[in-house]
Amino acid sequence: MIMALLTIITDNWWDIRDLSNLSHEIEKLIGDANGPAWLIYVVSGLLGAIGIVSFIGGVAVINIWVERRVVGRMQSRLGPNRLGPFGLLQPVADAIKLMQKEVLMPGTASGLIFTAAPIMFTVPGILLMAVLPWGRNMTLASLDVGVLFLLAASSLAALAVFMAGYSSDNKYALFGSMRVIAMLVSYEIPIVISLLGVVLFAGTMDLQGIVLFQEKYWAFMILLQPLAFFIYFISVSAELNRTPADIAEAESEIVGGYHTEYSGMKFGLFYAAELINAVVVSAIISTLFLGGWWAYKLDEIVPGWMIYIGKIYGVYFLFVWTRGTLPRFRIDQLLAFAWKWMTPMAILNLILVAAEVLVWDESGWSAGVMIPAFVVINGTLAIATVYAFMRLLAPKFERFPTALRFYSNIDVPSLPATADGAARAGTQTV
Amino acid sequence: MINDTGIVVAFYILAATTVGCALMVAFVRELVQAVLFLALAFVGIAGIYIVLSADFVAVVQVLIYAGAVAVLMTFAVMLTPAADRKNSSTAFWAPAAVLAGLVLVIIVFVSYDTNWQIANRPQFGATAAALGEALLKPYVVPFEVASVLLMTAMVGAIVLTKEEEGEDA
Amino acid sequence: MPHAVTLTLPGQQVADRIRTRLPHAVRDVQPGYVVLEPASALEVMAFIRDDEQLDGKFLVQMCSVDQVTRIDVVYHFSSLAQNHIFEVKVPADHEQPVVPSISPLWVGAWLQEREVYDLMGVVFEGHPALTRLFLWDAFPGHPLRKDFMSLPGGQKTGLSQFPKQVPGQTGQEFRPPNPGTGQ
Amino acid sequence: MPIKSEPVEVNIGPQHPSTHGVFRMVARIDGERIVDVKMVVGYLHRSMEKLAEERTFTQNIPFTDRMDYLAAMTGNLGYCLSVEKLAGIEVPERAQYLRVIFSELQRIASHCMATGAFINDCGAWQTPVMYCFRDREKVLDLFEMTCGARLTTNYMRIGGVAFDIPDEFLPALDRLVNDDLPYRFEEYEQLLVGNEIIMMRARDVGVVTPEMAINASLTGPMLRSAGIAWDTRKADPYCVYDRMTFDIPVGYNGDAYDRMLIRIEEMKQSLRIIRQAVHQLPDGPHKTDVPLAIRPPAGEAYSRVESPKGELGFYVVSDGGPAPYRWHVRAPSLINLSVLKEMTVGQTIADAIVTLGSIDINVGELDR
Repeated sequence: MIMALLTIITDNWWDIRDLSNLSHEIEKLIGDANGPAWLIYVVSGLLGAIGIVSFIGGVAVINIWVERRVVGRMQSRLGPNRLGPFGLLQPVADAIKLMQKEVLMPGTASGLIFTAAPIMFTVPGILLMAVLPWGRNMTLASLDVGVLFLLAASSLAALAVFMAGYSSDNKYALFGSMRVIAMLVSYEIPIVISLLGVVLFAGTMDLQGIVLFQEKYWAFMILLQPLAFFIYFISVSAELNRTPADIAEAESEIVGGYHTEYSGMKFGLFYAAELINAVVVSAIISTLFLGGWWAYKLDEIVPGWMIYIGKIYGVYFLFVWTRGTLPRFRIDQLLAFAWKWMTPMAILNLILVAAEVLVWDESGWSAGVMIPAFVVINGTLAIATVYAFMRLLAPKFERFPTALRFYSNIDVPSLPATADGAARAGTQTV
Repeated sequence: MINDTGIVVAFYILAATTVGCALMVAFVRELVQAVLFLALAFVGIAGIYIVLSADFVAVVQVLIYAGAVAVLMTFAVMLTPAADRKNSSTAFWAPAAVLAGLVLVIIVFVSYDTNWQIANRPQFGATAAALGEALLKPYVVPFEVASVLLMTAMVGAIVLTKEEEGEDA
Repeated sequence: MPHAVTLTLPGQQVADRIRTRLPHAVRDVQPGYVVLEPASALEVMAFIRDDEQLDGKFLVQMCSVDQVTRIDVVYHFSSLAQNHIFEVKVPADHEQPVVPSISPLWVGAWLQEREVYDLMGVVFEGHPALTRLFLWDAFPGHPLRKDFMSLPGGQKTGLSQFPKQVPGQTGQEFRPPNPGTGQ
Repeated sequence: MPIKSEPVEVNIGPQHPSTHGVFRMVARIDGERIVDVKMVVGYLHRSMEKLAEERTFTQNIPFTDRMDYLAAMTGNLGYCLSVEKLAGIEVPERAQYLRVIFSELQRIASHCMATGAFINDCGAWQTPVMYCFRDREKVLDLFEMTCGARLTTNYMRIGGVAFDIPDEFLPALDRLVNDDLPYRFEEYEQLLVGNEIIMMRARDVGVVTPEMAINASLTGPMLRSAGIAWDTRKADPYCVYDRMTFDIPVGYNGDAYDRMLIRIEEMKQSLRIIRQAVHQLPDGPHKTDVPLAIRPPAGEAYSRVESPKGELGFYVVSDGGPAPYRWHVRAPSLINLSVLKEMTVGQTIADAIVTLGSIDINVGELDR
């Protein structure tokens, strides 16, 4: 039996373009050896799980290298290139260093929650992987409430952050976790509503269904829904608390944020979880907006999951790019941005999409006409709304910073003696 | 369908964890741990929904309860002054125990009294679509009323907190 | 119109200007600076700041010089509008130096007065938070004084090295015991 | 019943990534707002003023590098000018021009560092700092070429400059000033000035009014950002600054954003000065021969220099002996902090960090 399994995997691995082939093969195999019925589920489930967990393990390690290298190049320096060719062993060295470090726990920390927090922070990231479509019918669990499952799993992160912040019993950590929770909660609404727009268009909540929709109508969702993409990208980069919204561990303000007290592998888990979440989110974006494993004619030649991983790293580069260059918002600007800009824009987008879907169903025109029309309409409307919001809500800065005045010689206006310093005397404790 | 043993085993595990967490919520010393056990209980209930293959309700349960209500509870706990963060035992534990016992008796009696039949209906299809249809076709009025109610609740909350700020400023 | 190059007001001009308002506030006039009577120093400072001819609104810097017999607190004022600078000294007793604080008039003086108190020991009355700026509060003595860690006779440290004295007499008490030999 | 929240005492520093050295700010905050700020300094206090009293005038020059270690040249220049004023020493033309060139190069290096650190405090994860460091390295290479040291240059002597410039200095300077740096500053202009996030983070943060600026004797970019056109190089031109034509950038509303703009503009003006100075560089001796243990006549002298942080003044009292009787330094970093309380109380911690970054203090000079 084992030999048969191996032959499947080795000789026509090229054909393993989707999991279904594999599970059919196993079913036939177990059928011949008339094993128990439930074994099929267990084996294919196990295979899928091993596949995903190894992908995550690999991703967590490779991404450390990718991020440091790319940001290094952005800062006109080389990035890690000492260990191994092009510094590829650097993440391995980091992992080993973190593992052998002693795990400290503050005396007054409540142990149970302290250890549970990093696990609870990593689990949602991995859970999301189960729903993502890797190939034509290569999905570990194609739930028909896929999108909702994504939102549910990512909303657990807020709880994990609170556990980390509260249990490490340290003033900075508490600040960091409170800030992050406020941000996560306020950015969840734009995320839900913008994904709703996508689901409305595709008609189903099953991720595989959305990809098939994009394949059927021969258009990436980002073309149909640019506004939803814009809102989702910004809100999710705030949810992941990456720059420009990484106030959680704003090292220049409160050092370290909620994972100040963690060290050793617990901190390693937090750090890896952040990377895994980033990859998972870029996977979601590439599924919902960039057509997942489908790429016009390409997926006949190249296996679907290769295109998919290519897109994942494409979107991941966007995250690394913004992280490398943009300065950080202040917490109240961030929350105001979420409530004043993101949520209304998302609701506007939802209304537009609902109207369009209604028109599409009622009028009965052929898709050939409607899809390009939607692309054009939605494109212009997206730009129009963003511009309108900028005009309407942007703080009254002059568009271009007031140029400085230049004096060729000193000129000091004779000012009255300032308010008496004595008034200040009472409070001054400099 | 995996034959029944798998489902039954899963159900018992989930039921045990949910009830265990619910009990822990009552008995654990630290108030914050109580809130976290509450969140775990919510996730347990979502598991039971999955066993009943009501996937939409399970996912919504996780999203709404474990994601939002639990965080709300943590904020409530954080705002209580640190002094009474302990899950202190109040004097009313006696009457509470009696009441709980009473409810337990009623449940046990009802569960023995009714004669359960295995509903020989076909396996549930995609529940999400069915729910959507039900909400918007036959039950559209209660759906709208519920949404209006929620809106008023939210506006009420904002007005309350607004006033409070007014005093401080 | 401001002078093209910063003009250093001669002491005599500053003294005459002050004498017009406070006749006997000036103790001594030197070419580069003016020495004030410590008693009426505060009114003179207020006058310097508010007078439109002296216009000393900008306190350039203040420091203290230990002249063995007395301690001089040296102020440099300048007027940015007229681009001139002048120097004023307030003498104080060497053992218990007390000088009126000018922090109510210039905010810039807050830190500089704390520094002078910390390093020279000049007490500024009227300074709301006169504590040490650089050294820790329990630091014995004020380092910039000439008699700090010097022979009881008040010998000026100057360039000559300390003569080899009996340890424990001049400041050795701050040295932690040598771990090896134990003294 | 309003939520009762008692203020929390938070320590920012002394070991903190964004306090530019060992400077500690104890902020009492209520929620996010800062209620009260108390600064604790002295972690780097080496009591240089006491040490200087036991060394000859020439031996004191290396102290001035270690004070403001990011602007060593201007430190040296300030001290040498005050001793020359005290002793009445004439400095040859060539030395004066070299002094102007090197202090302007030092200003570019220090402002590069200040802008990079400021943006880093706004949260930009080290990218702008790396760009600024890359440009600063070029300037420091020029220093290394002439006086062997990049940071603690110890290049100026009483009566002139220590060494004359090597032959390959002028072409390297020409390449740097004409071909390289102008495009770098344009790059800063595009990247930083128009950036909305920095405008949001730095606008109306740490505001200083003109009256408060004068009363608190602020100098340098702090004073100019408040709207007062005052620059020691223009007001009290030392060396050959009176032969140079350059402008002083002055801001409008004295906030952190204006200070950043001013620093970038000042770097451009420095380029202008260097070009003129190189053009007019005469030949001749680079130093008058001054005895090693010079004994200036008894007396006192105060002279000031426009260092990148502000007006750096040296008050030297001599009693005829080989060592200064008293040696006081007017540290712009310390005096610019006297308005820290006005600028940060009422704002959030993040703003306090940005304000501190915009003041551009140097703890070596602050603690002396």
